[in-house]
Parts: sequence; structure tokens; C-alpha cells
Amino acid sequence: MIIALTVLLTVTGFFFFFATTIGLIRFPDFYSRMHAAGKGDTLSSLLMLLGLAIYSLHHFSFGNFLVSLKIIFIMVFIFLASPTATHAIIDAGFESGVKPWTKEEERAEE
Amino acid sequence: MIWQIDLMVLTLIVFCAFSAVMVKDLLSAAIIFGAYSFLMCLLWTEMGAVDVAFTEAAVGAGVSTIFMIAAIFRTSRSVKHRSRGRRFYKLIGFFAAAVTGMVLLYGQSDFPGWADPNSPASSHLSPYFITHTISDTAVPNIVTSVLADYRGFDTMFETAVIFTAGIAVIFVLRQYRRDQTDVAGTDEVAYQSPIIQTVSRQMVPFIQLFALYVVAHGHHSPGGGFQGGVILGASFILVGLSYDLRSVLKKMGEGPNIIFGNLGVFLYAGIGAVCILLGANFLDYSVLSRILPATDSVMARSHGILGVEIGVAIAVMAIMIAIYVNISSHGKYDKGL
Amino acid sequence: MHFIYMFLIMFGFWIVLSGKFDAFHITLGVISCLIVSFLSLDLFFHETKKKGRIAEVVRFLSYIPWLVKEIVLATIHVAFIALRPNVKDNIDPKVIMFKTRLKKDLSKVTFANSITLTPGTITIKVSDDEFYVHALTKKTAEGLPGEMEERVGKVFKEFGE
Amino acid sequence: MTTYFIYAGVGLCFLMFLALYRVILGPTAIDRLMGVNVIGTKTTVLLIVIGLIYGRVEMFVDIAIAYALLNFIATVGAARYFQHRKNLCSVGFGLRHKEDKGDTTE
Repeated sequence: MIIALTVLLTVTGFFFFFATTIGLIRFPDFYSRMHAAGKGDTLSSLLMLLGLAIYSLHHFSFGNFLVSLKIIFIMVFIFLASPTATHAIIDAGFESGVKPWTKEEERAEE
Repeated sequence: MIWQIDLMVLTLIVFCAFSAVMVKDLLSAAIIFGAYSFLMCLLWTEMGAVDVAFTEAAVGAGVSTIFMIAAIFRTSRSVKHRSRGRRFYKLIGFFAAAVTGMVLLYGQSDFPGWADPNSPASSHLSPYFITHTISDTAVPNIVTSVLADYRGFDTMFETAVIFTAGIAVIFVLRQYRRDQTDVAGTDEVAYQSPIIQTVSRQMVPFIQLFALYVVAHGHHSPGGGFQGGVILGASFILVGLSYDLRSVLKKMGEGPNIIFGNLGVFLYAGIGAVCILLGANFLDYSVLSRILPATDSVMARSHGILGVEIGVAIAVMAIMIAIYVNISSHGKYDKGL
Repeated sequence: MHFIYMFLIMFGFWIVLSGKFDAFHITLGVISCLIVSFLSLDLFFHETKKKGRIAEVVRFLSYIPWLVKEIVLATIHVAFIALRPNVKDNIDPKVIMFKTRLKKDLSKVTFANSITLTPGTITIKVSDDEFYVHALTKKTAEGLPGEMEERVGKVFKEFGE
Repeated sequence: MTTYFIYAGVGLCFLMFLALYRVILGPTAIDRLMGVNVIGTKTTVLLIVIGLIYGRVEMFVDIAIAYALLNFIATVGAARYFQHRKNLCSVGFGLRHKEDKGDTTE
């Protein structure tokens, strides 16, 4: 049961990691890449860490329970820090004047 | 060792190292070097060298990246590009590097294999450490007991080296002006983002407590004085990054900071000196059981290690803050990164 | 009073980290928590505030499930766009600006980070009450500020009541 | 289960290769920063995966925490640079761009 849950969560997380990393490569400009990087990372690392936290409860003991709690602390931290880091990077890009890619410009170039 | 992951990470590291050297923009090089440190930490972890990995994570990935960025911020971002007349020197440099590399590779063949059980290190020294650590010092983490007890003299001078580095940075960069106090500079612009300020404000206490945990539990888990001190310094650096330099200096002014740096080294050497006063060798903590209440000589060594680790942590923290403040403000203590 | 709160929070965190309950380690923990509370009290409790903090935390926790649902949708949204054959046809990014009614820093931060985590939008900049948001498609751009601002406002009791 | 985790670790490394594409080829410094941040989160997960493979998670989880904390600090530090130096100085490899304009401010 626990193993099934772990596999399910990690595989889902891995799939999202994969999809958003593909997005990181394929998206046309800095801002839209940031969408892939910021959102994908948050959910997928949360899912994978949750799966691993559940797995470490596999052989239940107090020590393992604390390990799970620590992993959950990392999750809380990533939940707070990841959107903030995303914001910091995209703000830096905005401040330094990266032009956002828009459909209109694309058409104008054609 | 897991060879699949080992291979992948090693390839990644080589890619990172090459691109960090190749790229012309220094800021990009610093950022890529951050990725290099991340991966290096992963490699150490995967080889089982947990304490080294911890140091790499704390120093390489976090603080040194910021130091480099601060240095680039205060100097220049691009390499001076000279197109002509350099080819000859480059050729010489390449030749020298190639020869050195070849000599190193040749010398490497005399080393024992990775984790070779018959090598001198693992047939004489390591078994002693592994079998005697618990009975000698009651410290489960062998790395800590080796660092702070068996080779305590070595670590003391490592701390002194870091201290010297901090003093050197202060000597070279610090500019004193007559009309200026410690907390000067009114034109400081804080980070223009309430989001980053609020989030890092909430995080700083947890980072500090985690750092103290790392120092206090160096006996049982990876970590210790160096790592804890760096993380503690990094928490102050985060305050400086998300607010401004003044809020760092309000918490840890220039004077107290230098005093703390001295105090750390003094604590380390002082514990050693107390051992001499009690009639034993320098840094032989077991004799401390005479002045510490309710401890036998084994526990005295354990507590001695803890005291030394605290000294290292204080010194490293103070030096990290001093280096950051001096580099990022050009030694003027007015405007940070 | 704040000092005691902070000490208790820090000590709880220490217990989770440490996992050792002998007198020696507990003493170390108490000393460490005192040091941290002394160092960073002004950072942790920035806005001197009256009561109602606990109720606020409870309301914030009840806000999280909705946020998690939004995060899942957001990731599926991004993943869907990234994996489809032609990326540039599916997106139409633009930067929009709107004014928020939220006043407090904390609620603005929650709102901004929620925007970052929900489908197709990222907060670029927050200055006073102006939010600059990068939206991946036209549809997501139209949804702002909308429902989320209401919810965040409810959590932090922004709109009177 | 160990085999499964090894495959998960290898998969994460493979994803790091994809992110490394962004880190190495840029095109701007800030794209690289984004790539490094992505690699950082993957590494945090991978550290715990390695811990589970070795069966000693309680040791590795501390490193993972330190890692997550310092990844955030480094990202904020690098992003802070652009608050004052506003040009991105778009340069690629020395191999591809023969002439670099360089930083002109200050």
C-alpha cells in the first residue's frame, strides 16, 4: 500500500518534472520559460518529496517519523521559497529590460 | 557507490566546468559555477562522503556564489578581450596545462584504488579511528571526532586560515573615512520587493536555528562547526540581500563582528591552553573532566569537541559576514549588493 | 509576549530537527532557541499586531487546499502546453497591470505568490498597490484579480467585516 | 525498491541534462540563473533519493534541508544583482561570438 502510493506520487512528480523541463527548453522567451520552471518545479518536487516521505514511514519507528517530518519541512520550505525565487528571477529580468515575446511581434516579423 | 548516478553526475560536472570556463560573461560563469557546486555536492553525497558534501552545499553552492556575484558587482563583468598577440601565450598556457595534467595522471596511477581495503590508509589508520571512536570520545560521527579531536591541531589552523582570510579582506578593502560611523549611508536602496522581504524575514530564524542544530549535532549527524557557521553567516547575508546592508550592521555591527571572529579562534585555542594548564598535552580534552562537573574522561573529550566546534562556528560566521559586507560594499559599509 | 511565542515555535522546530530527548540536548536546544529568538525577534514579528493571529493561521490553512488544487491545474496547464507539438500557437503572452484592494504586506505577498502558483500567471512586480503580472494566455489574463483576491482578503480580514 | 530508486535517480539526472541545456546555452545570464534554480530543486530531491538507496535517510535529509535553504539564498543573491545593474549583457560562448561588447556601466 505504502509502496504503491510512493510509486504513484513519484511517477506523477517525475512526469511533471519531465514535462516542465521540456517546457523550459521549448518555450520561446524568458518569461514563458519561467512559467515552466516556476510552476513545474514546485508541484513536482512537492509530489516527489511527499512520496519519499511516505516511503520513509515504510518501517515505522520514531526516527523514521522524524525523518518524514523533516522531509515535510523541506516541502513547506519549497512551497514558500519556490514562488519567491521565481518572482525574484522574473523581477530581475523585468528590471533589466528583457522584452516579452508576444504573438503580435511574431506576426509583425513575418 | 551507485555507478549509474555516478556516471551521469560526473558527465554533468564536466559539462558545467567546461562551459564555466568557456563563457565570456563573468556573471554567467559565476552562475554556472553555482550549478557546478550543486553537482559536486551531489557527487560527494553519492560517494558517501556526507560531511564533505555538507560543506560543499553550504560553502560552494550558497555563499561562494554570492561572494563571486558581489565581487563582479563591484568590479567588472566582462573579460578584457584582446584579439591579437595573445595566441602565443595561450599556446604556452595550454601546453603547461596539458603537461601538468599528464604528470598528475601519471602520479595518480600510484594511488591505491578507490576504497581499496589494502591501501595503507584503510589498513592502518582508518581501523583505529573506526574501532576507537566510541570508546575514546563517545562520538558516533567519526569525521567529527577525527577533525576535532584526533587531528584537532590541524583543524585549529584551518580555522586560523579562515580567520586570516577574513582579516586580509578587511585589510585590503576596508576604507575608513573620518566623517563616517559604522552605520552610515543614507542613499541605500532596499530590495524593491515586499514579497522577497517578507518571505526571507520569516525564513531567517529557521535558517539560524537549523545552523545551530547543525553545530550542536555534529556528534551524531553530518555537519559541525564549519557548516553551521557558514549557514549562520548565510542567514545574515540573506537579511542583507533582501533588505539592505544597514539591517545586517544593526544586528551585527563591525566591531562586534570582529570581536566574534577573534573570540571563535580564541575559544578553540583557549580550550587547548586549558588542557596544558591542567597538565596534559595541547588539545587533549580528556583532562577537562577535572573541571567539568559529572564527566569522566570520555565524556570530557566529547564536550571538548563540542566547545571547539562552537568556537569554529562563531569564527566562521563572523568571517563570512565580514567578507560579504566588505566585498559587496567596497569596504565603505554603506551600500550593499 | 512575542518572545515567548517565538521561543515556542523555535523549540518545536528544534524538537523535529533534533530527535534527541536527553537533558544535554534539550539544554542545548533551549540555549539555541533563546539565541535565535534574541537575534531575530524583530524579523519574525515585524508588524506589531493585536490578537487574532491564531485565527488568521487557521483561516490561512483552510485557504491552502484551494491553492493546492490551483497548483495542480497550473502544472497540468503548463505541461499540456509544453508537450503539444507547436508551442507558439498555444500561447499568447502579455503583461498586464492591475490595482489591488489589499493593504497589508502579508496579504499582498500571499496574493502575489498565489498568482505565481496558479495557471498561466506569474507576478513580475509589486509596487504599492500595483501588480504587474505576466499571463501566458489571454484567458488567464482575464481571470485576474477575481476570485483569488476575495479569498486572500477573507483570510487576512482585509475588507472590513 | 532500491532498483526503482536508482532508476528514479538516473531519471532525475537525465532531466538535469535537459536543464543544463538552458544553463549552458543561455542565451542571457538570467536564463542561466533559471536553469540553475531548476537544477537546484532537482538536486534536493535527488539527495533524498540517494539517502533512500543507501538506507540512511536521516543523514542525507539534513544536507537536503541545507541545500534547499542555500539554493534560495543564492538565487536571491544573483537576482539582486540585476536590481542595480540593469543590462543583461547578452553574450554566449566565446566560440560563437567573436566580439563581446561587455559591460559599459561604471
